[in-house]
Amino acid sequence: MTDPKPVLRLRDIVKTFPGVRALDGVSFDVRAGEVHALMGENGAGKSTLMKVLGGVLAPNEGQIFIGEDPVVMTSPKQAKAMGVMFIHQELSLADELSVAENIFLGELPLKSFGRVDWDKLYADTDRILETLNVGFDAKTRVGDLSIANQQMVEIGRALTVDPRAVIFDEPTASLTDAEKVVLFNVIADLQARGVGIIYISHRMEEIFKITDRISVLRDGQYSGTLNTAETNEDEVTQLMIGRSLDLSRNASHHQMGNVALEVRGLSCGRLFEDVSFDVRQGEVLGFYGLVGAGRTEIAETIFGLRTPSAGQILLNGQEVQITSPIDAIKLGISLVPEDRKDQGLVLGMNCKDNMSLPQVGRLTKGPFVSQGAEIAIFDKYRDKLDIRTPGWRQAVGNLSGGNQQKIVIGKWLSMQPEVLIVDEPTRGIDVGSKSEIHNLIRDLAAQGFAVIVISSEMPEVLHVSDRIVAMFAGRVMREFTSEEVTEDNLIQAISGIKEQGPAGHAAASHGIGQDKALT
Amino acid sequence: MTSQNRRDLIKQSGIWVFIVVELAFFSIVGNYLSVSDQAFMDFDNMLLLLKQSAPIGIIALGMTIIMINGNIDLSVGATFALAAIVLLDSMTWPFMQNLGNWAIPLAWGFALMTGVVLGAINGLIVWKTGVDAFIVTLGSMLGFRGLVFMYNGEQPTSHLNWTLVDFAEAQFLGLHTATWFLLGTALVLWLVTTRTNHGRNAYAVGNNRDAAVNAGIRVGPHIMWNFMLIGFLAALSAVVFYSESGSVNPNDGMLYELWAITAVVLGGTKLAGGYGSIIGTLGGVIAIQLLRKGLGHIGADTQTVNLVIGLILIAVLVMDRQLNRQGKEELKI
Amino acid sequence: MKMTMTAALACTTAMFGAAAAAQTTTIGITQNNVGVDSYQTTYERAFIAAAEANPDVDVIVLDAGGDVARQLAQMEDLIQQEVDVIIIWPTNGEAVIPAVRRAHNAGIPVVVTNSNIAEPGFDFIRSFSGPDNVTQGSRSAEIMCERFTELGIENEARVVQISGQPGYTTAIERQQGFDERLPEVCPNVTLVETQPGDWNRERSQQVMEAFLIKYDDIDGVYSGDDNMGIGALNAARAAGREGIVFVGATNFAVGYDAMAEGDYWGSIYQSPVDDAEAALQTAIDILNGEDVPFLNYFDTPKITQENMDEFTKPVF
Amino acid sequence: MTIMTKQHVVTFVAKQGILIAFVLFMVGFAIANQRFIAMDNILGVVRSSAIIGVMALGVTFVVIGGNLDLSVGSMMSFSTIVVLDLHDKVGPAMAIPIMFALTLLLGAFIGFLVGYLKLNSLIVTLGMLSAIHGLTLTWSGGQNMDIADKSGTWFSFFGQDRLLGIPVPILVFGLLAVVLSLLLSKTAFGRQVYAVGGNGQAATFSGIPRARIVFLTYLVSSFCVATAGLLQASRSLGSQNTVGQGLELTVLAAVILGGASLLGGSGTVFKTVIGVLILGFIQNGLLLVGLDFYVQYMVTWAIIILAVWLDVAAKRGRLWSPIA
Repeated sequence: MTDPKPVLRLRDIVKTFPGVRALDGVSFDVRAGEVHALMGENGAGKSTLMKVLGGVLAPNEGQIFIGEDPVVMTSPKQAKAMGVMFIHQELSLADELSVAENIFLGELPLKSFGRVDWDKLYADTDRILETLNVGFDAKTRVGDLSIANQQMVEIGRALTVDPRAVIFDEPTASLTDAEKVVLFNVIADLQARGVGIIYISHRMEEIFKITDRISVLRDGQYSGTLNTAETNEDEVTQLMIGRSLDLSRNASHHQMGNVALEVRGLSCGRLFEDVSFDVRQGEVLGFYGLVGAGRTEIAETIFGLRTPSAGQILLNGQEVQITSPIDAIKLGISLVPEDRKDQGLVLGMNCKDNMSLPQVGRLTKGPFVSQGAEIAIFDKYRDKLDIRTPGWRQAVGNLSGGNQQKIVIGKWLSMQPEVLIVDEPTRGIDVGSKSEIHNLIRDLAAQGFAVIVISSEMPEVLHVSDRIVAMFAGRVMREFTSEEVTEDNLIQAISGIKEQGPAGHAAASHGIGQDKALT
Repeated sequence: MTSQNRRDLIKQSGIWVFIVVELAFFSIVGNYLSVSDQAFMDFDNMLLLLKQSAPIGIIALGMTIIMINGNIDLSVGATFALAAIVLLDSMTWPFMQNLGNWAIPLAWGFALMTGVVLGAINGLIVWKTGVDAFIVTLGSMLGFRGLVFMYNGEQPTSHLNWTLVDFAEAQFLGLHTATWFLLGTALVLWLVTTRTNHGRNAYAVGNNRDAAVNAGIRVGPHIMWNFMLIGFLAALSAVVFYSESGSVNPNDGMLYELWAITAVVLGGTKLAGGYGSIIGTLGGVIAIQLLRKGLGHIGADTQTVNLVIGLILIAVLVMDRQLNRQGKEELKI
Repeated sequence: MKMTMTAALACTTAMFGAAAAAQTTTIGITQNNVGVDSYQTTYERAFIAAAEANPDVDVIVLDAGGDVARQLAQMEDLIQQEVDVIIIWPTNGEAVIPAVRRAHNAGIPVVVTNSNIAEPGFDFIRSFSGPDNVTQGSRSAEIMCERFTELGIENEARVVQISGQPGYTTAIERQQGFDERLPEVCPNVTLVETQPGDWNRERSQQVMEAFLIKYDDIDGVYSGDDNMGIGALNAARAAGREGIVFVGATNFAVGYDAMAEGDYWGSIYQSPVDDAEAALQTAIDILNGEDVPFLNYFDTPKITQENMDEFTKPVF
Repeated sequence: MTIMTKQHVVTFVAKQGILIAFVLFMVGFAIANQRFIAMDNILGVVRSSAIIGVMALGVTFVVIGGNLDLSVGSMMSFSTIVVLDLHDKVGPAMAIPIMFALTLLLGAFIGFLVGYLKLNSLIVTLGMLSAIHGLTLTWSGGQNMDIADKSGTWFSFFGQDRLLGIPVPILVFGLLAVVLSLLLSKTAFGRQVYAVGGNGQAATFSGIPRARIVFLTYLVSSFCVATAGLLQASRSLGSQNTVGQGLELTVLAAVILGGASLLGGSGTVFKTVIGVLILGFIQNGLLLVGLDFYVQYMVTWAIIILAVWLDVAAKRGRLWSPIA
């Protein structure tokens, strides 16, 4: 199946920014009909490389070849014209426009006088949507679609032209398993047509399921290419971070205390219904489910950001009324939110100010905020969490994702909470920082905190949790202890299957198997 | 599809409902309060309404595209005045006077060109420097006004040409010249925003600029075209209006930007960009003119007019927010 | 709000006496910019009061807010409402000519008030009623010159001028009258500089502050109205500069007070009440078929510290 | 290395651009006209900038909080008219607190609409610009307001007197600048204003009462407006209804010149003061050099765009926008 002829070659690409060598002689090639994984920690240079490839940034040195021809990419439009298509991780869609207009954005079919040829547009779009096997039509407003369907629209864009190479940047971040199947089918289909595919992802299991080769970047340098069939996760990790990682199941069994937080029959409109659970001091409770299953919304309700329509929240056995985050904070609840950049941090503020933000009102001496007290807090958690920053004056926007996440965690730990809720603790964070944060969560539990971890990554939930709540469509499907849980029964639970019913999972694995066969 | 239509329908019909309410209110109250024997909803009066909406209306229609684009233009009032000065002054130039009535289209051309050039200056600065359009046009609002004052040393610029006045006052098929220009502009811009590549790109750029860049739309020139368009329309508005009045004070057009923005917002266009419609703006323009006319009709005085217009603007915002609430489940941010 | 009430009252009385209503005539007025200064506000009140006093007259009072476009729209509305006479206080003496012509063509006589329209429009109006702004400017120049002569500095005095809002006929005409007359009566007095004060006391105070820094020797200040003159006076007071002759036009109450205190020398006495009543009377005369003079100036005498006893304090 | 140095130059010029421009202007005008740097003139400029300056201090809070306030000019007219009217009716000692209370009430109303109802501040304050003007005209009946006995009132203290040889308006401006600077940079409230403007959602997630903070920024702004109205009324002891008309944009220009971003989250009181002084000195300098007032418009145009451009350029590290 694999055609050895490269469709895309990068030779010794160098890109410097003032004071930084972001890419330092990167070379690799993508063959026609292969899925080529590009891996590396955040900051390793993947996005810079993709920007160079997409014509957004001009390289200082090096050469790009499409087929046999050397090219100079000057704009995204040119990259598109050369048949290099991008599927961006951060959805780049215009909500108010229709699916068709989004798919053909920038190249709507035209009649005379710049008029849009709607008939052709809708016909072309319908053809693409058919391939994607989705349940919405060309005229739907994109803003009305679910995140996963929006991702499918994004993918649809790559199919508008006859591409020579398609770059997928974290395409599965918000997809359900069933949708992943469709995506992998699309990829297989592209492969079959001889398209070269670059697949960027942090998710090892996907990489090993669908890719042919894996190239790894580290600190802007090319650190090697491996054949997927001949390697394993450990080897890839070593290439990425220069050491191996412990991703084994959590085994610590320390003493657990009293029930810290209990939720009884909590509902919030149609977002989630009749949710009950509890978490003890010293325990990590994992929440696992698909995006949209209501996990984040539960956390937001407990934190006073949403008004529950029914149910009770009890802290240390006492029923409490929480109508705002201010109430929640007073009661000793902390929430590390899902979206670091939009909800967790004020990017323009410095590290110290971000960290002391929730308690800035308490840290006053007379009328003024005591800078000494703030710095003391910052120093304490910088050491405790091993935050790498030049100093507290640094704006958090300049830190890496992992360090930013630690600032958010530090911010909430410094509140000395009784219950800490962490939503997607490692989203968009590289492998090295990931395991540090996992260890941190375990340590917190060991110190007696009651911790709730919400995650979409199964290995993560399995790794850190003492108990796991599986959610599906706004309801708690099942609660597992770490002894009971297996990947299989967890997947069944979050797919809406009450007890042993193999259908859902079987379908999913069958789909993935199919891709593999096509490859 | 259906949900979009329903949402659009509610959003866009709001302004027309408001217009109907205004008409009913002023007709009924006018019966008691107005000194005039004429009914408010008299047909000729409604024709006048359209005509009187034209000066701000033509600008507001252009502002709609600018705002759909996610920008704003505060300099339109000054552009309006400068184009008017060029229109009237150019007809006094020696070579123009020899051309007889042919000077008229030429003078129009000069005025429209002035608008396009001023718009291009704004657009170029927004594009090349990356400074927010609000600030760029806040600056040029002052700068262009400075040019206006400089042009004729703070004096009014006048040139009364009766041929021009007769043309401007003419009624074709019952509609005034200005009305034709207003409706023509609305029709063209409606076609542009709903049917053309440029118009659809305008929504895309305002909705998600990064997406537009990634899709290969040349956002910079696109924005500049739109600024040239609004410059052109501000000048067109001046051409239509000053053909009839024949004299421009250096202060003319002040606050027009605010009225235009008000009309656009009343018409349902989002300030953040990406959503809006030409038809809605047309409704917004008519609603404002109706309000002014109606308050005059029932004999309200200056302070009441100011108070009412200000409060209605805020009331519309409050209503819009209530209509768009997602209910109790909403995240409280 | 008060206006609405008045209008309402006027209407109800009209409705009660249906027979009377048949005979009443309707006069429409579109004013320049009520609320921008007291003169215009007082004018409006006096106009309404005078109209109310006359049972045969209904008035529609509109305000253009200084915007030409709005004034033209109001002219159209008045024509459309078929009023019997239109009185206009032009926002721009030329821009309103076509609208005035339209009223003329519709058979509605037009009276221009306060500030005249330009000459090409004279064919379409029946009368102008108001002050003679050029003469006012000339008279201010004369007051200034006479005072300099009294002080014996008529051969060396230096004068600065603060004019009204750029572009407004009244401002232009007053400046023109002053500029032309001053060299005729006092050829050796220098007019050092003219800057606009926008009819705004605060703006005028800032302009004067800059003048005071710039020129060590200022003997006289002419300002387009007393409101601005008082701004200039405040600036001079704050800077501790004394002995400056302040002359204004349109005597305001503040100007009158300052004259009484001896800080302000003179001005032109112009009553908005006279102005309004003259305009209304002209309109009524036209309706009654009487002959009205084309230029119906009402007198605006000089007022100085010396003769101020002859005048009552302005109400605005 | 060439990139590095060029980068450094851009960054340096951009960061200090306002001060550099300020110094250049001062030097240029001083050469053109010696009087420009006379102590009297400098005090005069600062004094006449004080009213705009005081308003700009308040608007700085609003802008850092991520909103706009276009109603300050109209509101200042209101304060001025109200305090002058009440002066003769209830005496200055009562007039001042009543005027402050009424102005704060207007500020609270705007703060309620923008903060608690989360309405767009541009449109709300645009509407209030018109509405407050109507209110002022209703209050005054459209008449100018003048204090009857101008020489017999201590009310003129704020606008006309001197303390220790310095005009009182300058002292008020200075004192308010210091107090508000401390409020913004040193207190928890100030920090919360930056957080709300920098990232409102993150502020909410951090337990900051966003609505209340926005509400309070408008209270600060209206307090400053009331102070400006007091200075204005006291300075001229009489006023017309339109005294503050158009000042909202001058004030906003000063705040932007000072480097506050319209997106919120950045800016300082000190920089706003510099912005105010630049505008004041440009106006004065051009007048002294004998240029017409409209030249000032064009210079302000150029300087606003240059200042913001440099600021934006420094943040992105390159002079020209990368947009194709």
